[in-house]
Amino acid sequence: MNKVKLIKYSPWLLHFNTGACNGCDIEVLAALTPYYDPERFGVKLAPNPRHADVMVVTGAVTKKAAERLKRLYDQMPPPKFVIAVGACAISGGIFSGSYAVLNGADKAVPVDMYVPGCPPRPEAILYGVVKLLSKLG
Amino acid sequence: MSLIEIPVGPQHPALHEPILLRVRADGERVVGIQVVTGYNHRGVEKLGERSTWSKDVFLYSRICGICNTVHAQTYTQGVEAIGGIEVPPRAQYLRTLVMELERIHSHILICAVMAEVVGFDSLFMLMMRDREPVMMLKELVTGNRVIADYYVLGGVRRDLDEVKKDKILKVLEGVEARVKYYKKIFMEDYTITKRLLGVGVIKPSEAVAYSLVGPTLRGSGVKSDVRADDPYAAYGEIPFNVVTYSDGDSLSRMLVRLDETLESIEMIRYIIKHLPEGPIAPKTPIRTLHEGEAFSRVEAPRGELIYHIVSKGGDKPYRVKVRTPSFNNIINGVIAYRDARIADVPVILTSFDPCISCTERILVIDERNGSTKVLSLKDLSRWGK
Amino acid sequence: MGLKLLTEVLSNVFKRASTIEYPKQPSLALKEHRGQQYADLSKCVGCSLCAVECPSNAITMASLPVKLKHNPRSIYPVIDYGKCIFCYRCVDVCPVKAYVITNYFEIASDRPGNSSELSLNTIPK
Amino acid sequence: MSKAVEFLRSLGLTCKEVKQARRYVFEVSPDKLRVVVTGLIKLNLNIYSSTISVVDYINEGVIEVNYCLWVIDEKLMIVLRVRVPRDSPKVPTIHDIIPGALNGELEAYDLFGVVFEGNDKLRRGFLVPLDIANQGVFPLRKDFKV
Repeated sequence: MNKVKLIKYSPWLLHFNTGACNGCDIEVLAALTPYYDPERFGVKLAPNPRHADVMVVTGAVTKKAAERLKRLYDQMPPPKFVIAVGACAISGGIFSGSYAVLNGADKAVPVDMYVPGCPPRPEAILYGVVKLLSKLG
Repeated sequence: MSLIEIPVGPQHPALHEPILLRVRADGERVVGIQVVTGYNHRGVEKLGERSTWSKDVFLYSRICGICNTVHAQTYTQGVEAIGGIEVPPRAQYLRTLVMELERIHSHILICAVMAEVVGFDSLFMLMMRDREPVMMLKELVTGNRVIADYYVLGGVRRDLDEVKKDKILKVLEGVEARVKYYKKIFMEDYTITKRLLGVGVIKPSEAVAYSLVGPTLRGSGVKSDVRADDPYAAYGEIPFNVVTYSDGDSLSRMLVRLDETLESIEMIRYIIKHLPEGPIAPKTPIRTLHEGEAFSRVEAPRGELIYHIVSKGGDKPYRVKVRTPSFNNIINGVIAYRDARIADVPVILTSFDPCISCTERILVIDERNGSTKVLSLKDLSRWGK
Repeated sequence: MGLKLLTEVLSNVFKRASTIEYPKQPSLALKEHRGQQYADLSKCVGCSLCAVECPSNAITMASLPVKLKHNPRSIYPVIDYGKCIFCYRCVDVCPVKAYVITNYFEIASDRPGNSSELSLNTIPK
Repeated sequence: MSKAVEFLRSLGLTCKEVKQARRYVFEVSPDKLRVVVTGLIKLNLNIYSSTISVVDYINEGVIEVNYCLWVIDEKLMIVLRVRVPRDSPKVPTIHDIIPGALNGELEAYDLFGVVFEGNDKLRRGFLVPLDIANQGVFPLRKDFKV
């Protein structure tokens, strides 16, 4: 069976904060709690990059965190996907143009799904995850 | 016996924030901690100098997502002090209302995270469930769950009507009952007291000397609260108590937060009952300012937040210095790790309510023994549970 | 303590689950939520104030494909939703109240989108 | 009148007028700073270091270091203002008198290049990204261009 299809049934998320204001982080955290309960879709937070299938990147990617981001991405086993959550992770948002920021996660790793918002609602994050899964076929 | 160095972070399943703690351990005992941050440095202060006064309200809100309205309050309050701008009383009360809503959700959040760190996952889930109604209230009043963007220079952006007032009072009743229940759990439950009682003790004299602020300082029995000592917004007119606990350990820091949540609920009831009538924002937007400077202080959920704003006239700030409470608490708080065991390190860190995005700064070494041989355990993920 | 715990457990067993089955059920977003916003071109006069005042520089002025009488410069604002921080500053500063505000948030996609299609649909026929 | 302000006046320092209540700004010369801070701490008024704020006045060629101290017992803020030349900004450290001033000193060194003499923990590149720190420039100075 196709490996990508297997992920579809139970994707494990790895959450990495690359210099966010915490707004997106607490919304990602809220999206994992009883009100939204993504375990209905088999979505679970992975304790280790080596177990993860989908990386959720939040925050303006700072130059220092970008090295870590690349390292974490390399540690994930293929097939792997990246979701950029929030304006900062997509393009740097309000922090674009700063001396310490890379202006978007796609400058460091390939991104498969963009979730706009500042911060996006937990439902919007779930919608992004579900849309990514349905795209996998 | 050789020392072992254990890196914790920057990606860590319990702490959703990029911070690296280099823990030096002699067996189970911690002999030194190195806090490495800077993963979150975004150069906000430089960005603010390029933008205009009115746009900067939105930039400084985004220094920290959890305490965003207090950042906006500190900034606007400083600018209003320089410009001599009068804020209508209704706007002052509405600002206070949103700040207290934020304090409630922030304190419930960190208590939930603490429950997760000590391994009490069902309590974490319950607290996160009961935090959602507060987020809904924030959305009702301001338009967004987390980042409120409620401020303009000289006022606020949305008004409150009778329907919303009733809704706030109704929801808060439920929240109050739950917070009282959680306070009881934190005081009585074996799982929690076993992990928190007597862990990470800071004496009052040390807490002052090391410049700790907020619930960390009040957890050591020092009565210092910007809301009471240096009133801003509508705090001068609203009655409330400053909560202190004298033990100085992780448990008293958490209990200060739970008690403050109950105080905040009372304050919101008072605000809604005594909300003055009148306009909520100035008729003409404020764009330029004359020369001057201001030291603006606000009690954020994590402690004293201070801005130093320098204006040289015109439509742009000359310098805005931001000092966030976590910057003091995390970096100077290394004294609390003395003779702790490795498993206590995340507990102590969480009891400071660390907000790394606020801190976004530097490195400190606190080392007693000279290191003999440093081993590096690279991969450590399920740690502290 | 034991009895209290038991009542807590029992009440939670018989309570309705607090989970909202989100993609099947409608979300909890209130009408106050600051969602997707776009310019209504039947009102917009192309003054560019929103582009100047945007804190994150997410708005660019693009040229209109058709001539409109009330829009002498023939330009309209396009919001890059990848950069937009949904602060509604553009809505506030607009002198002719041309912005349409919604609480719609399901805008995740595999490339950052913008508001040009939504705005162009509002051109009066 | 508060004890802390009276003590500073007795040292011959003058208070600068500020619009806000509870703020007292005193200008101090760098060589007298340690004496003033030690004297303040000896008053036993529960003083903590709120922040160290640095402002770069490029036109005057001056860097201004503001030590903001909050007096818990008297509920007022004392700002000690030290002005040093911009090309060699050197002030004595106070982190051995007030341990809580350490983070402010480290930050001021990394972002502005203010050298706190006697503080051996100062180092570059922990806050500022390494590519900028290695150029030997300080990002919050006014002549730094993004």
